[in-house]
Amino acid sequence: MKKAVKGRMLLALLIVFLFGIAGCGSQSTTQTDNKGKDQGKVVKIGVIVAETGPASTLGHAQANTVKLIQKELDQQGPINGTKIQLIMHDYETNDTKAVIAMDKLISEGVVAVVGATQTSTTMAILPKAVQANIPLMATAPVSTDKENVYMLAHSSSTIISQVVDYLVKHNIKKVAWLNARDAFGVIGLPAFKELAKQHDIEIVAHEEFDATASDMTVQLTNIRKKNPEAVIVWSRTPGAGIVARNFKSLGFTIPMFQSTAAANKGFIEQVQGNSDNIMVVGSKLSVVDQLPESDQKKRILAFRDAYVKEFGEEPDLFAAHAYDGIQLIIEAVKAGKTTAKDIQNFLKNELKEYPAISGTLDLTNPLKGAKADGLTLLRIENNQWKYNQ
Amino acid sequence: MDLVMQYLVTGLTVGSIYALMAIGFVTIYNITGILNFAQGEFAMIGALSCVSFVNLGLPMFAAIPAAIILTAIIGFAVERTVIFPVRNRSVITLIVITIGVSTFIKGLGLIIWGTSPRTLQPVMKMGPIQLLGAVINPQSLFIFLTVLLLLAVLYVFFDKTFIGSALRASEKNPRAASLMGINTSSMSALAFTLAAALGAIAGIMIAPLTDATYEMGFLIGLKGFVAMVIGGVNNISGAVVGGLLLGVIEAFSGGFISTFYSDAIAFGVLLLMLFFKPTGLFSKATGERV
Amino acid sequence: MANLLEVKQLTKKFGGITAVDRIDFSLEEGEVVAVIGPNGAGKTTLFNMISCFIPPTSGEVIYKGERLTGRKIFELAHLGISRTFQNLQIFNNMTVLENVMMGVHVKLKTNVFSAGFRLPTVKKNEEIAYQLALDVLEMVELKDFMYKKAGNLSYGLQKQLEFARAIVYHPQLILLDEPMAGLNDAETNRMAGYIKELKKKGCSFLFVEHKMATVMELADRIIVMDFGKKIAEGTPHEIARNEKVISAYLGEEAF
Amino acid sequence: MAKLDNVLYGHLWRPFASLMVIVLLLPLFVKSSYILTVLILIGIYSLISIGLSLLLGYAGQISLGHAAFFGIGAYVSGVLTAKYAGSPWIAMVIGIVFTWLVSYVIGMAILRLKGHFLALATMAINIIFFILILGLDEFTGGASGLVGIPSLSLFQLNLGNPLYFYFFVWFIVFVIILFSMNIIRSNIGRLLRSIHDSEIATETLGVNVAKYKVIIFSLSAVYASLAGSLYAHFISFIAPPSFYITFSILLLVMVMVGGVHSIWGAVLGTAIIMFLNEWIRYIGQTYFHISGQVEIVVYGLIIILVMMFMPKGLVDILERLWKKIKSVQIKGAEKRKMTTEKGA
Repeated sequence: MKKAVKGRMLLALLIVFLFGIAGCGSQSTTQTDNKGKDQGKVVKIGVIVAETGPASTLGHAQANTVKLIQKELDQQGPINGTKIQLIMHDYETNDTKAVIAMDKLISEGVVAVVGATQTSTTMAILPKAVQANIPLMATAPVSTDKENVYMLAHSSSTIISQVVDYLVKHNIKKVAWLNARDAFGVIGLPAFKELAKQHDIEIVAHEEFDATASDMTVQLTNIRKKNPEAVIVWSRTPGAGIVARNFKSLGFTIPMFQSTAAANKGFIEQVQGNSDNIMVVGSKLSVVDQLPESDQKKRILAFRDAYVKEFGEEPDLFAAHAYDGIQLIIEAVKAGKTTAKDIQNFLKNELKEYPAISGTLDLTNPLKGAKADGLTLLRIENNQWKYNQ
Repeated sequence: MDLVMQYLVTGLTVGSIYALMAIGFVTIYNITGILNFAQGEFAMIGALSCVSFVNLGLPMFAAIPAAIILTAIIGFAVERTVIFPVRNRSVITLIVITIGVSTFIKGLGLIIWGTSPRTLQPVMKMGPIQLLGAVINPQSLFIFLTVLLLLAVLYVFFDKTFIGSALRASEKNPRAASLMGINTSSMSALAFTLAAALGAIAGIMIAPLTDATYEMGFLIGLKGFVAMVIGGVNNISGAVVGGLLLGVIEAFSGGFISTFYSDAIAFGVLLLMLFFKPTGLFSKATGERV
Repeated sequence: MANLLEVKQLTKKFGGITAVDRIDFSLEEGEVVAVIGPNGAGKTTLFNMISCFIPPTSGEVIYKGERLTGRKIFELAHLGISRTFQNLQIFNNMTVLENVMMGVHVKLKTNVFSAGFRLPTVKKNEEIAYQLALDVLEMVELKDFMYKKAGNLSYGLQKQLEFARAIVYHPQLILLDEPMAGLNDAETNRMAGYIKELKKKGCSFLFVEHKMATVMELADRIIVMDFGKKIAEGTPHEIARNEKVISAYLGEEAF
Repeated sequence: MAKLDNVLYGHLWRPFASLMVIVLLLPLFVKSSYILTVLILIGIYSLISIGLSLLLGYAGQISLGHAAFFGIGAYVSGVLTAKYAGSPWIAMVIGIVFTWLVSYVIGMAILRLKGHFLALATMAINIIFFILILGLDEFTGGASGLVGIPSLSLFQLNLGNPLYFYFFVWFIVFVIILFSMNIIRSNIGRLLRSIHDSEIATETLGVNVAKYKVIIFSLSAVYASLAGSLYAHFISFIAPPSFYITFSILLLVMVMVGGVHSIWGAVLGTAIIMFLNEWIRYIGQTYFHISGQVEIVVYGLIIILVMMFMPKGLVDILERLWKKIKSVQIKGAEKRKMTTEKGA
């Protein structure tokens, strides 16, 4: 390096640095100021979802739900004097960005956080929520013992129990397991192994595929060698759809069960017109019109119609988790609770139970997750979800 | 026996996808000496624009050419604005610029087409074909034919037509080529347009199998890269064979070792190739004169 | 005077063609030997084999009694052999001073960790390198270009810089690949002057060159090659009269 | 002879001190923990970009796989402390030694390659590493990641508190900057730049080029491993996606945008890209109500513009800018001097 004048460079660095900090600093300081002023007026709820990136197939509907609720809240106006503001961050399926977003939300003084689309991300942001002792409304299954975590999603075993009931009823003993190699794909098998042992179902084959792979015929051929009586697939779309298509083109006739991550429009489009023996564990939300009359049906219908009117597409189970998470906080605010502490003991001791769209929530022990009454096995007939009695 | 056949068929199917991508890579590298990191994104634009055209009501045989032309125009625009002005910069700068281009196009794809995957109906609506116990998806047959067709067309184009040999000349020795009256700058523009069109064809062929999302470009682009290195950096037939070989290696390693590590094995093969024969299986070694 | 360099039956075959065919010659300490011959005679191939850039098909090179062929290129400098290149290999983005200081590497003992922890040896080495570089730059009259980027110099000055870098750590044997190529008369004389100066200090040279006037002036002995074979060897005086040399190469030149 | 040092390489202490001043003053400006997190991440990522600046800017060897070495450091620290309750400091050292060995072996193999092929080989290494951490899930927790990595504590100072960790990370950044600057300001630095300009000439001057390329490659890998360990203890949770090629590409962009020819460029580039990230998302959310989507487009555009019009990176622009200001001041001073003389 020629006799470059390095000294000047660093002072230049100084300017850029301060410029950057001032820019961001001012942005957040303005926010913290108004937090202090009208604390009573505004209650902030943080939401962390994956609107972009691979997990957006689930997170996108969640982001829409948040926009829908914010619109409804603005129309309703303040609830007994308190305005509710939803602050949403898209972590782009990148756990580090989720952690940064969590810090941002905490520094903006949110009273609760609803999120995250994936299990691994929820685990990442969990310690931050515990540190700031604000309630975390987990919209993905997590294994933790922290008491400020409220599991809105179904635990893996609740979801799989739907499939196991079908297997027991139809006396299917030999099952093959196939899952994607990502945060969602890996959580299914351990839960299924336990249930399989209880009902002496034998797992004859286990194959995995890369979440972004474009062809799974090799895995399916390996499975065919073990000639199973049914196949269970644990993966998000588009992987889930590609496996289903390969499954049909290889001429399998045995039933295939897909996880809740496949219970969305994208999957139906992928298996168009070729989905007779494919069943998906989904929410009653997808088949609400075919449900027998009940007040659960009325509640689900209200959310579904509002969502379709706003976005022109069907909400799915993951949208329901986000919806339930936010509604719980709104219930607390309706009861006049505006701080993180009050909200938590309102949920635990006063509300106790809440008929959420994902399924009834027992808030006295919030880590069990939603009950199975919100789930059902869905079939696909002429490109529509079919309620399976 | 039918197991081996099935792995072979799957390998060739996936391999022909990689071959399609590798052809695009080789075309640009052959003419401009640049390994274009944005080649995967051309495939994405081709696939998604084709889906949009179909949704607009265009029949398949009109939507596909329209998508190819659109991507070719984008390839041309990219070359003119970004690649040409910096063509004699260092390799590292060029790599970073093509990464910038690929990120930019991916962002555009995200804003225009959103995040949900879109399916493209296969051109031929036929049931799966049984052959020696292995099941072949008609779409992969179609891809296979496209690869062979492209191979022939490009062979004729590069070896037999004037423009083709002019393109090759301008890469081997730009100064000598320009002395012969070949306008090397328009050659590089032609190379990019051609490669963009090839990328679009690859995208459109692949979409019915793997669905199209704004992110599809990255992985198949990378595999196209690997196929090109295995096959041979400076000839198209080498790249196609490289692609097919990579597909078969992946399928058999998936079948017999473990589907888990088949990707790792594919990239392991790449590393072995880079050590022992960096210029690829089918190209002559070029010494470096001191 | 002991034999500094002995070349024994050195041969190089590229596929069918024999570029260099069983060449023998030796070079004493303090001697300047030139290798001449028409284009394509195999001079550069011979030169590259001696400097271990390309492995010979057969034969060997002995330097101070030790076998040279088969060694790695960077080992030669540690044995006191340096070389320049036909098509100029200087460090364009570094200053003239830094280019020449790089030539002192063999004498320095810094490694990555001693440099990182700034041990005293680093400072000492920097001073040695700086001093040696200054002396050589003075000798080669490049002192006032010291802080200029090497890439910006004229071709003649760049050739001088490459020469300076090759001699800065006082090697015993200097291999020059067409040192005078592309230089005008003034620059050629200046370069010849430097070679003579170093010859007085005991350096020996082996160089390939086309300019006959310089060869005749500088060389103690000349080796003439044609189609890979050695067709003659001797003092400039003898070579000028040798029939084979004249017909093969010098026939039409009246000098 | 200190003067020779400055003469040859420009001042070391003045830029060093001014960066120190910035880093010490910043926490006073910054109130929200979010900005502090971004600053800590800038510090951690700077360690890697400094290593890349040595490897890429000085020795001219490209690498698109440094996220793998960052990952090795993170996972060695994570696994040893979360699963086997080892002491974080020993885990950090084990991570560094292990990364040195792995990068040395890999370096010996792939550094014969040049340009595009070297880039491709390093990408392949990154992918193979990514698949391995996914595969060995009984150790690394696989796709669901590794939880419960304890925060560091130095003597009795709890580094879990972001402010202490901030100073700790930047202290390490300064040590690494000093170590790297010392390397550059010695004959090793010259040697690296000579390899960049002409490997053959460097070889004939007695330098075992292959060995030095591998040493610098391993050194930059060790920096990345150190950064990985710090990252693991800071975020207390690690999952494979943050160590994929996309991060290696981000690192390369940071070094190139900042200015590949200087260590200060690496630090500057890291800071700018990280702030850019947060800024674009903030503007995207508040003004256009699209979250995340706009970020990638602007990102790609900026990389292209910087590479086309500022090949030497932003640090060069700032330097030239400052020289102009300096020369204006000198002219001004001279004018004033002359008028006073005339006046007197």
